Amino acid sequence: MAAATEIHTLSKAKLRDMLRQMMLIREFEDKTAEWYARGRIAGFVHLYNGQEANAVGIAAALEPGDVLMSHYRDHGHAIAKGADVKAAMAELFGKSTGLVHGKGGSMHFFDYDNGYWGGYAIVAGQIPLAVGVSFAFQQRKEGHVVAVIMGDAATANGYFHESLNIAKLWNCPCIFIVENNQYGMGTAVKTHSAVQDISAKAAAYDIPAVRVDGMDVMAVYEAMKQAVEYSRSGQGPTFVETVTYRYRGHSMADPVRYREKEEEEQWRHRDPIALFRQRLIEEGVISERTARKMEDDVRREIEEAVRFAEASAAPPLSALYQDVYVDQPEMPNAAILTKDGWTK
Amino acid sequence: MAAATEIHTLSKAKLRDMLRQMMLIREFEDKTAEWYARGRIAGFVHLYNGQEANAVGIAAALEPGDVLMSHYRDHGHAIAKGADVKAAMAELFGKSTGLVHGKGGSMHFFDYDNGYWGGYAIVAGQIPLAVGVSFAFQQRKEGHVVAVIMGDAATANGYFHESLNIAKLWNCPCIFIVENNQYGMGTAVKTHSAVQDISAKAAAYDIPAVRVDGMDVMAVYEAMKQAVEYSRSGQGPTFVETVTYRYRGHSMADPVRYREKEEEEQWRHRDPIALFRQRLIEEGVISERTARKMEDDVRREIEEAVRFAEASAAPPLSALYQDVYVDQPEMPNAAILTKDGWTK
Amino acid sequence: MPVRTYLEAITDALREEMNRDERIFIMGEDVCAYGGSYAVTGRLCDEFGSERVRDTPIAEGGIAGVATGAAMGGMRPVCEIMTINFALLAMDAIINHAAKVHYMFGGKVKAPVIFRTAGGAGAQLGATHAQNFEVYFAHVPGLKVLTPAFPADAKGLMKMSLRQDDPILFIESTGLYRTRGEVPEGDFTTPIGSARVARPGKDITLISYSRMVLVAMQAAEQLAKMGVEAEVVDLRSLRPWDAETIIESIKKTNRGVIIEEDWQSYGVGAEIAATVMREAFDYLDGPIERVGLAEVPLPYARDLEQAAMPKPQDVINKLREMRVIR
Amino acid sequence: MPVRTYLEAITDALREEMNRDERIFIMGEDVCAYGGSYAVTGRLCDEFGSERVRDTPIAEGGIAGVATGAAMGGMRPVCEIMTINFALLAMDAIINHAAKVHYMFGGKVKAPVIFRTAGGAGAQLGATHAQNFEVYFAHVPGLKVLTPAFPADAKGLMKMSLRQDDPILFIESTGLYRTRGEVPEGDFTTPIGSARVARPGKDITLISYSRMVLVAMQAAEQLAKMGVEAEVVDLRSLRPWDAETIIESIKKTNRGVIIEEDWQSYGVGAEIAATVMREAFDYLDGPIERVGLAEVPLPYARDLEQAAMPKPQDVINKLREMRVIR
Ligand SMILES: Cc1ncc(C[n+]2csc(CCOP(=O)(O)OP(=O)(O)O)c2C)c(N)n1
Ligand SMILES: Cc1ncc(C[n+]2csc(CCOP(=O)(O)OP(=O)(O)O)c2C)c(N)n1
Ligand SMILES: [Mg+2]
Ligand SMILES: [Mg+2]
Repeated sequence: MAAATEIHTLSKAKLRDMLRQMMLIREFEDKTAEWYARGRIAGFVHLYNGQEANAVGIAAALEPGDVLMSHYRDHGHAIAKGADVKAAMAELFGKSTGLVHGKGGSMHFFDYDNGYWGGYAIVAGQIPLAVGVSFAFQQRKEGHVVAVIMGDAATANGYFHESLNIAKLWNCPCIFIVENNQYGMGTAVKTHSAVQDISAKAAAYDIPAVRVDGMDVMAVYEAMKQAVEYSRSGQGPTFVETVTYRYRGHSMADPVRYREKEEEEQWRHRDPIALFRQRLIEEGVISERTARKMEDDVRREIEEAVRFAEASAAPPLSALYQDVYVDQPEMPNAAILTKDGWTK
Repeated sequence: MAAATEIHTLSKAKLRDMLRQMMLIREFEDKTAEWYARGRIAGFVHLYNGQEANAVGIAAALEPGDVLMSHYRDHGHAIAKGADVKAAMAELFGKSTGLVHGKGGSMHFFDYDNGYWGGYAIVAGQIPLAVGVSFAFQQRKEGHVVAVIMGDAATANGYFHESLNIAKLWNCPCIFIVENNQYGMGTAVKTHSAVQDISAKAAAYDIPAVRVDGMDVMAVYEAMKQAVEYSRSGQGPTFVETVTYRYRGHSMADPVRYREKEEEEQWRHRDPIALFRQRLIEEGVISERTARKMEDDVRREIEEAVRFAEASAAPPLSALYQDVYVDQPEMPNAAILTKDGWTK
Repeated sequence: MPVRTYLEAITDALREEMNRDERIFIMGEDVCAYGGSYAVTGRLCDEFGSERVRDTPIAEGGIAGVATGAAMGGMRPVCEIMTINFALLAMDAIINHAAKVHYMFGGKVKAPVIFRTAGGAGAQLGATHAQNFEVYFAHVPGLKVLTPAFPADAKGLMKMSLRQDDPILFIESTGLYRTRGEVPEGDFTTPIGSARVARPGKDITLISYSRMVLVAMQAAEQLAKMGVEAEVVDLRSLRPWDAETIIESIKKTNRGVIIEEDWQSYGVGAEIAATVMREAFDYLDGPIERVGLAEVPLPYARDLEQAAMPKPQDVINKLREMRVIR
Repeated sequence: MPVRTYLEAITDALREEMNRDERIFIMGEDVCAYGGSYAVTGRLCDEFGSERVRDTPIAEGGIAGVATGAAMGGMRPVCEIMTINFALLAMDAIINHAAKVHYMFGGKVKAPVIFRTAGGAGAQLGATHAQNFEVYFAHVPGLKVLTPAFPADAKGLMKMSLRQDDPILFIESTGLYRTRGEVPEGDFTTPIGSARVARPGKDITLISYSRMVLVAMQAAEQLAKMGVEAEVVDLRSLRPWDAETIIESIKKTNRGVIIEEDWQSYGVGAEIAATVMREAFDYLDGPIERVGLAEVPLPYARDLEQAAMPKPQDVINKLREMRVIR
């Protein structure tokens, strides 16, 4: 595992903002859990608590125009890439002001302009899509890269194999990131993977890989920075494994019968936010007071987001039939097929 | 690549039989091409010329009760595993005396009793099946292993990745064999694989792997022997890559516009049958006369097979509706659905 | 008779058959340590252990293939595909392999593998997690496709499945797991390919399967209050399927409506309607009608999703349109 | 008008559009070095080079996903899935991803990707290589599904596909590649979702798509000799599909037969039959009938395969059974 890095490569403002983002994500998740319990948020909801250093470290290494794609555990990813927490919360509430107008919910955040190109709920399904987007960027000579996040368990899927091979063959500017949080649902890495070091899988595609501490935002950032530079320079795809942990169950429905409380406690001792907060204070980047103020601000920001989400209107029923097609087919038989169909 | 081995670990009879099998396969393929040209054999036909050392080396290392499975380029595999050439040829002619009663054709040979459990025409589709069969053998504690053959190009498929991972996790007695004949259809290894050494892919599953000369039947045999022993002993799956070449086009329809004649010539200089024939003569296992007699015998045997195939009856039309189900459903609506359907 | 949930009925069937036949084992994603994503197999994991209730990697294609191979090798795998949405990744293994080997190899081998999976919408899971693809499998010769609506049938059909030799798609519904119903005691099986009149009636035939049978039953209750006696036919199996029971009903009622949770176009109801209209043409006072899902990828927002889904009221509305009621 | 083969018509359409729009590229297995397994793209490889006509590994799921992503990223991929049999490996990429992203992401992104593939039986390729799965895609909102039967439509529909923004399944037929037909000169497109009367008639409507249109035409010729004027309707698109043109025809002929190369149960014809019987109920003298493939995995042996396949004679036999002819 690569060692933690110097913080002074980054400006104080950026460091502060990274901490703030981690706090914001944590607060967003906690409030999401609360409103889920109150029945105002529904569907499958996968929280990011414990993994915040990943999203923030990854997004910090990307430039405007670069794209991030990931899976259903996507709140943190979208927020780190710049998505508005108001629109994000409104999406969870299923409102028309949501990131995708209430069509997607928790698992399907999307923010075109900020370069968060989707949470995908089919495990590993985002991987070939990301290779495709990065291939488009390469062909269009835009100089942008695509970073794609997956879970440890996703690496056992055929899409992983097929996509990494193609990305290397076609020299795509794509950074594959595995947030190894030790489990896929209740299945431990040792039960789903024949190799315990996930980054070792990259060798089968001759893709340079690194494994870093996913509880240390600077370690993630540094690894990503190098990977992004390499991929942007036209040398092809790269691979970053982050070793991390999710504090909560897989989703809100998870009884968590597959792991011990002690294990959870151990990981919580290396809480990524507490660690980074302390480090920034110790190294004089911020004061304890600033840190507290940031915590307060973040709380207010998320409260505001919830108020916004609550106050927003649900999508009109007419939205049901919108955006099925870009070019709505002229249906000679529209009147027939679609008493309750396409053209309504 | 592992070095060629001593022949004297094997009895003269076995060595002679291995040469005979290679000759038999070559002759079978040549006659198949002939009868295909005459329009008596149809469908997709993939010939094995040039690769005979593989099937024979592989099958020689298996015991009765062990199972071999492979793909559509299956004539050599089935014959080496003991399938009757008469039934094999009859299958190509689409006759009821064929290996599978004319239902399968060239791509779908199958011989339950001899342990050749199928040619499969979906690239890589046989891999998970083979893992499953080997898992069944493990569970039933039968002590048998499964060897599964695939092409180089099949290793880029998701099935490959998913299957090898599962085989290792479940410690299956399965030997994965890649006949690397340099191309998948017209796609060269460098175009379909990010790594040029296919055996390197096995490391991603922590499966012991070896790469051997697929034009040397003894090299294939020795590698297989070790792999089979390892897998049979309960230590889990193994991986063997054989470096080989197909002399003819991918299938009878292939215009072969993707490779140079010189390349073909070079490989033909290392013809597996000629090499082994010469070696057996040089090492005194057989005489030149015996070799010629074997060639004659083989020719006669295949001629006989063709006669048998020609003389055999086509399957009766009633066979069309046979074996769709083992337990033919009682169809209350049989009379309705199936004017031309199931119960005919 | 004892009352069991749909979920318990399936667990019971698996347990009883696993005790009867040691070749039966369960494999799938999170079937054991996690307890089963819909908790069908968790108790079996505790009882039979993680060797016989095996967690797999997330590799639907691979595991469906491995299960098929294990069946060819003499085992009786029950392979759970967590939901039918993910079965799209196993289509090749199921359709090009499991459904084919017996025929393609001239009857020389068989593949008695059960693919358990669940469909269903209505829990705000969005476009990729609330689909119903049973029609894809019902289309394929070589497969049998079962879609029980009630606990008793879920148990009887599962037990039947484990005592025959063909590959089976056993399609449950996430919306049914908590429903309750009487389940006969002792050993029993339900025949494959026979529909059941879930409620007798004489004025109109409501045809459905899986969870939509409950919607049909609710509609029938409301209709009864309006003086219309609807007969509800539960298909139970989609391949083979039982046209005769429906046709008998139509001969009596002269009108029929199919209720399905899937998109109507090219869905299950199309086959039922086409066949029944053909066979009962002279008995019909009007065409067989269909009530299905809005033809959109399902949205997350509750009101939108609810608007998209077939409800008892949609059946009532359809009957109004048909002038069966005013 | 110049005469072109179906194959050439598609090559021409691709060439013309690639010249018009540099975002268009071709990707697929053996499209370039090998020349295309059915030789559609080989010439384009020579003309445009291996960067714009890209060979891929054998990874249908991955390449369908990569193509979808490339479309989201601003390219216009034409992704060849060698035959529709292998599309079973790409179902998730196509149905859970390509068909969904536009709607699921609230219209914020689009995926204008064309999946070219070919179905068809009759060449003794056996159970896994001679299937027709277009009905699977026709079932899915968000996809458009095209199935041209004639060179002109193949060209016009391909060009149309490359000028619109939705994911498309462009389904060719291996049995049609060598057929010839007149193709208009110059730039033209064929509208998506409109059927075409391929042969006018008044006595019976034969409804079909893709290669079976030719079978319907042959049947119609034989019928003409018996004094029966069959009208042949070529669907051309399966999603959206044009019920009106069929219904207009049925209003005239009062009887219809669907001819499809696929298994009849839960096939394309079921939807056509169900909808047309509903809409034209009062005009029909009898039910819409279907002629399809035997409900078996296709066997290799020639006589068996031929017996399984729908032929003009089967249409004639069906009309006899219907008493349209004696
Ligand atoms: C193809 C597919 N199979 C199964 C699921 C159900 N599922 C959702 S998340 C998940 C576990 C994924 O674990 P991992 O990749 O490690 O990501 P994590 O959730 O731990 O972040 C599973 C099995 C799915 N969504 N898609
Ligand atoms: C899933 C799938 N995709 C494509 C094909 C068409 N196809 C048949 S063989 C082949 C090449 C396979 O090459 P390789 O694995 O190297 O085996 P070889 O034929 O060289 O022995 C292809 C693309 C197929 N049969 N199945
Ligand atoms: Mg994980
Ligand atoms: Mg090869």
